[in-house]
Amino acid sequence: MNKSTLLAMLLIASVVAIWEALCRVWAIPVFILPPPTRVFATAIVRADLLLPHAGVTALEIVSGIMVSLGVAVPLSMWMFASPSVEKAMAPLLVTSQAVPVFAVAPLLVVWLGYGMASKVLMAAVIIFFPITITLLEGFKSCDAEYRVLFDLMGATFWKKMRFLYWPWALPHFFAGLKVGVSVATIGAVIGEWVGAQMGLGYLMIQANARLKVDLVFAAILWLAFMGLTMWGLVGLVERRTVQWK
Amino acid sequence: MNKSTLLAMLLIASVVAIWEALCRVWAIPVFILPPPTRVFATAIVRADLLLPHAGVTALEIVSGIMVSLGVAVPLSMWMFASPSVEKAMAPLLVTSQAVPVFAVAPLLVVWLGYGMASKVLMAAVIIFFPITITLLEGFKSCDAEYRVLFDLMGATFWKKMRFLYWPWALPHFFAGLKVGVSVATIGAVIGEWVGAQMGLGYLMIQANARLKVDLVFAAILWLAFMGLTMWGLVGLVERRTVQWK
Amino acid sequence: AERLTLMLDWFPNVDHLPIYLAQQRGDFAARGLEIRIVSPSDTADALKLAASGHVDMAVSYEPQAIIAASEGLTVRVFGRLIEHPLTTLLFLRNRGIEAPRDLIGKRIGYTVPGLMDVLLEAFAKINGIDDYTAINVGFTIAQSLTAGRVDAIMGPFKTYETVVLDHLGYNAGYFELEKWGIPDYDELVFVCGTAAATRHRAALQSFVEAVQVGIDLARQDPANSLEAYLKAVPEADRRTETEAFRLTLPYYASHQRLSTVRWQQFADFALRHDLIERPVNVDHLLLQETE
Amino acid sequence: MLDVTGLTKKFDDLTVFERFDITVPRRGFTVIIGPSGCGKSTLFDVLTGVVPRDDGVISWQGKSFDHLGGQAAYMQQKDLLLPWLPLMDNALLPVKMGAAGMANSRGKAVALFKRLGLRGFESYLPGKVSGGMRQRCALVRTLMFERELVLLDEPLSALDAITRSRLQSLLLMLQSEFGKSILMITHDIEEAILLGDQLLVVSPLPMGVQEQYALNQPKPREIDDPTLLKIKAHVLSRLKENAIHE
Amino acid sequence: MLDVTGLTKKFDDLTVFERFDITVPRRGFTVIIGPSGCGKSTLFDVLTGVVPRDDGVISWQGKSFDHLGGQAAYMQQKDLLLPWLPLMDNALLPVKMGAAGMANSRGKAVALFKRLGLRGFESYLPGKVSGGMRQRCALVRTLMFERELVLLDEPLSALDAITRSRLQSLLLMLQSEFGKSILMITHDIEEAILLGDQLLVVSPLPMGVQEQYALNQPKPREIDDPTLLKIKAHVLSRLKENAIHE
Ligand SMILES: Nc1ncnc2c1ncn2[C@@H]1O[C@H](COP(=O)(O)OP(=O)(O)OP(=O)(O)O)[C@@H](O)[C@H]1O
Ligand SMILES: Nc1ncnc2c1ncn2[C@@H]1O[C@H](COP(=O)(O)OP(=O)(O)OP(=O)(O)O)[C@@H](O)[C@H]1O
Ligand SMILES: [Mg+2]
Ligand SMILES: [Mg+2]
Repeated sequence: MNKSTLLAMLLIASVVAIWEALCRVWAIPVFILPPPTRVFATAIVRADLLLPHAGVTALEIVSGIMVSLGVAVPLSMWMFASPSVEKAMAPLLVTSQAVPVFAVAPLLVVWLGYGMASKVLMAAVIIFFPITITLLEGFKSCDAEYRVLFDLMGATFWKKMRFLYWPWALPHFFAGLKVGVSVATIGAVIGEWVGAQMGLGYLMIQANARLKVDLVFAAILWLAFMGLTMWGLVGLVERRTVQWK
Repeated sequence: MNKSTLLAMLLIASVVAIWEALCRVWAIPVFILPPPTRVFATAIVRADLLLPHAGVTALEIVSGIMVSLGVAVPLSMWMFASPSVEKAMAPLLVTSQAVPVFAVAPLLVVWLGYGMASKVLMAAVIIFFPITITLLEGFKSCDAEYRVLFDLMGATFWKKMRFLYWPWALPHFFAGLKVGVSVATIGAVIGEWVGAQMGLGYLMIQANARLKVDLVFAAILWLAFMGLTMWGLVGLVERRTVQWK
Repeated sequence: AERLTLMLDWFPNVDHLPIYLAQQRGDFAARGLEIRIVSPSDTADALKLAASGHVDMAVSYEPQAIIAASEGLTVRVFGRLIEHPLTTLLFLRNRGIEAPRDLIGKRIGYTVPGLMDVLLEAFAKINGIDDYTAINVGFTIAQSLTAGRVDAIMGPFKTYETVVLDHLGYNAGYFELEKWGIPDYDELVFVCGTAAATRHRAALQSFVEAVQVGIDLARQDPANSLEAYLKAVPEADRRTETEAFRLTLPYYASHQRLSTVRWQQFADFALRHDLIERPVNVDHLLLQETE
Repeated sequence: MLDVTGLTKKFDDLTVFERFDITVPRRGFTVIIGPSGCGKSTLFDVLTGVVPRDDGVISWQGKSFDHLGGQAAYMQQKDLLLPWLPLMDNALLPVKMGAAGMANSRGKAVALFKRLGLRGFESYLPGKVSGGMRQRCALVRTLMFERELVLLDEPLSALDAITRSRLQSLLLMLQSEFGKSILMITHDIEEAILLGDQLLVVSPLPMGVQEQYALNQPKPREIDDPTLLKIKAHVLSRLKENAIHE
Repeated sequence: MLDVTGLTKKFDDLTVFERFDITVPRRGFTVIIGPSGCGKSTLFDVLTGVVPRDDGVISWQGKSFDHLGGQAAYMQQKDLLLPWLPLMDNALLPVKMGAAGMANSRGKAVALFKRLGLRGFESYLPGKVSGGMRQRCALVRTLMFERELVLLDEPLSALDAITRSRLQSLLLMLQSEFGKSILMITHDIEEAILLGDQLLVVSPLPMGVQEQYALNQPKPREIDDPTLLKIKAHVLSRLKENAIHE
């Protein structure tokens, strides 16, 4: 274990320690902020309860990311290809960020029913925005000189995309994806407000209404764990893909 | 008016038209999805009601952005300066994204009361993440050759920051800020669920409880307008600042 | 079998116990019904979706149904689950609050803006609380009370938040609305859209009959009924739900006849106190054979 | 034949050239030489459509073109290698992009890599090789274009004398054996005299053709040929007149 | 005096140089010449700490250093101008960063801009000037360093003959009047012979000093001096031996 990892662990340990101390010294009631020991204990002891819910949420997150990528990637390419599309889409995209879930929840239910689809859509909507924007900025950051070179070679738009703009935008794309997978967890949770029967978000609302705050935080711990795993995976893929840096 | 603006307006107009047609042809009830004509009418006719709430929300958003920048900028610089800090902070940051508002709302209330502070904090927490990550990736994207040049000139870390890394990261920073200001609107709304007395989020909950769905959507329209204005402002500052591109 | 979807007002809780009981015992199936129970994301969703016909039936609140009627939503009320208000003005004991007038000059929270703040206003006016600060606390009920951010809250249920607070070691007191000048009303009711009201008329009738059977059974055999419910809703917390069930038991509907007089009284009260803007004639709202 | 008349290019208030004329004979080797910053690269950029022209007519083989983007191979002054592609893939880019036929293009690239001393570095990323090697790789890429007209902007500037003279012979072979029409910018007078059939000396901003030499000596030439030495001295004195005045 | 012994640098399995020795006398002008890709730039990178060395001792004025990052001014082969700073600000960067005194530095830069033919372009962004102008700006930036030791990697490669000869005199003045110790890489043999007090011909990978000439002729020199011509021919034949074998 190297020095940097050690330091990292120390920092995390101290955050946890401060949290624990805060709870004990100020005697913060468990239903306001449970101490980490209790949260960890609940996360493990109630794994039998948490695990099936976590599975559902994980599935929603992964599907949400897929759907998001499926829309964000072509859309950002389209916006990049045509500035007027960008001009037209930007307001719609920004507007899409301003719509809170409860306003559209009935619509989603009307259109998609109570199954997984509405949750996946909510998660996708949330992840979608940072990916589209960062990818678009990535494409745009390509030096004009290189674009010209490809023009001279008679490259079609798609060839330029594949061989020039994409590799160029990759670091940006991964930055966006990192933001995306992190907010995906909250996306799925919000999605589960749209009438779910399962999932960590559903469990949390239930537990919260019953003031079982330790269970709420245990669910958050699982969520965070899932978020970190995906973050790590994206980092791994990034290092594999962007090797020339 | 040039061709591109025309096309943009056409696209937006057609989205609005489809929405209107949907409402009319499928006879979607107003309380599920009001037609855009009605939403626009409400947004303007009830401006006297909406305006003061919008003012409060705008103030929260702007303060949230300020607070966020105040933390994100030094933090990303710190993470950039020390890889072990980055390693240590990354999990905490990702975890912070996995915490849904209702879980921390009680904490916020206990600590900050029902005033403006809790809303500003919520908005700040949401904006904070994309800004920090994109800024960090921006710093990291700086070519090693330039870093070396500055080392040779004996530049201190701060001078390198100011004259090299910052200008280099600016396009990334603005991409992050664009994502930030867009999600800031929803951040403020979520914040206002934590017991506000004013603000568009408060108004929306109230209108929703009273089944005045057109007012809910009118509030969303105002939110979107605010988001777009800030988006435009960031774009303006970007074009002013990143002139060399 | 006739398939119907029922949307609850909120996540499943003991208020809905008779429904789950009927489901478990096959009372719906016996009447040729196949009921699917779903939860909403917001308390207003269920009514909206029922009114628009996207769900067949929904659990709603009498005040909400009256607001909807006033706003021109085409809903019909065809049955009830809880026949008196559970909503209270809740406070912590030992903090010097004995009567509503003790709240003069205090900070009073409320849960749902647009609904509970209006009820609070009416309550204050009727009971002479002429000076207070209203604060929207959302659902941070226990936290804001125990942290002393507010002195009382309009909105918590006397059958639920009291139990939760008790388990946290706090003794909660409350003012019951119907005892302090606000007309009595049906807390939880069943609503449907106008289309469903005609198309599924018989099925809706069978449904409320089955629910009433569930209610009666819960009264006769509380212990087994609770077990059946806990089996159907495994996420529920046994200790809290047991206690809440005991407190809710007296409030389940004793029969399914809706009182036009009582509903009209509440509608008039709502108009008087600005809960609604346009008058509501409950004859068009209530769906029943004869009063 | 490439025939350019009345070409004009301005950057804001800076007139780079105005009513500039130039003619490049088919299968000829035309060399442009002139002071740094006089507008040579800009001329190439305008010819290939990299930057738009303000005025003028460009015609190639009798046909008039907006620019020669699709007609010419262009080696820019910067190497513009893609940092994520190994040298060989960078060189083969024109083939992938459709600016050259697929048939045997790899064999051609391999041969060129060998000839330009890049053998063994095919799989290196551009960030891991020297400046001269990058320039050579960019040259290979340009030679992979299957275009008759070749524009070269200081293609050999980063190379040592020996490598340079080898590549000069390569360029000559390109002209004679493959029938290319070459237009090259250089700042090395000897190189200009050794390679060119036509030598244009241009003046500083706004750029204009100041002197034009037709060189009919057979190639390969020797630099100590007395006529050539005389031309060299003459060009040098011409250039000196244009030089920056302090 | 710069004294380097036993310097070794490997990239993975590529040995760039092994036990390489070099001595640069104080106030001397040492020129390195060698084939493209042989490791010259890498040597400078190792000396200045841009890349870590694997082995060897570097000592400057009797003191041993890990690298000369803080001791030397280094002009890299790429111009590395900051795209967002006007040329003048780019040139003044070492002053801002503390590698040079503030006093009169702007006056010095203005004089250099004039001398290098950059007058009038002070406020241009690097993206808007020619390749040669960028190189000249990078040279000004290097000369702004107040360091006795100056390492130059092909500083004049992108310049035309006249500008080049002007800047050669400038470099000579730097040595004679300002007492700088200069170590320069070039691929132009004439330049090497005109400027150097010491000329090192290096061999291809792994790089080694193959031949070393001490040139004591007074400066400025004329290239048609017979001894110099003889040396030139000799160096050329030496380099030819090293050249890429096809
Ligand atoms: N980062 C690196 N990783 C691996 N190999 C490298 C790296 N940098 C340089 N090399 C290799 O080291 C060798 C020497 O490169 P260097 O840049 O020092 O050559 P040079 O003598 O300066 O050539 P030129 O005259 O063309 O500039 C080359 O073969 C190159 O491939
Ligand atoms: N994008 C631009 N905007 C404004 N001015 C420009 C731009 N590009 C070039 N110039 C100007 O045009 C002039 C000619 O530049 P160009 O690159 O054509 O010179 P060059 O003859 O190729 O020089 P070199 O031999 O140094 O490469 C320069 O003075 C430069 O400042
Ligand atoms: Mg040029
Ligand atoms: Mg080099």
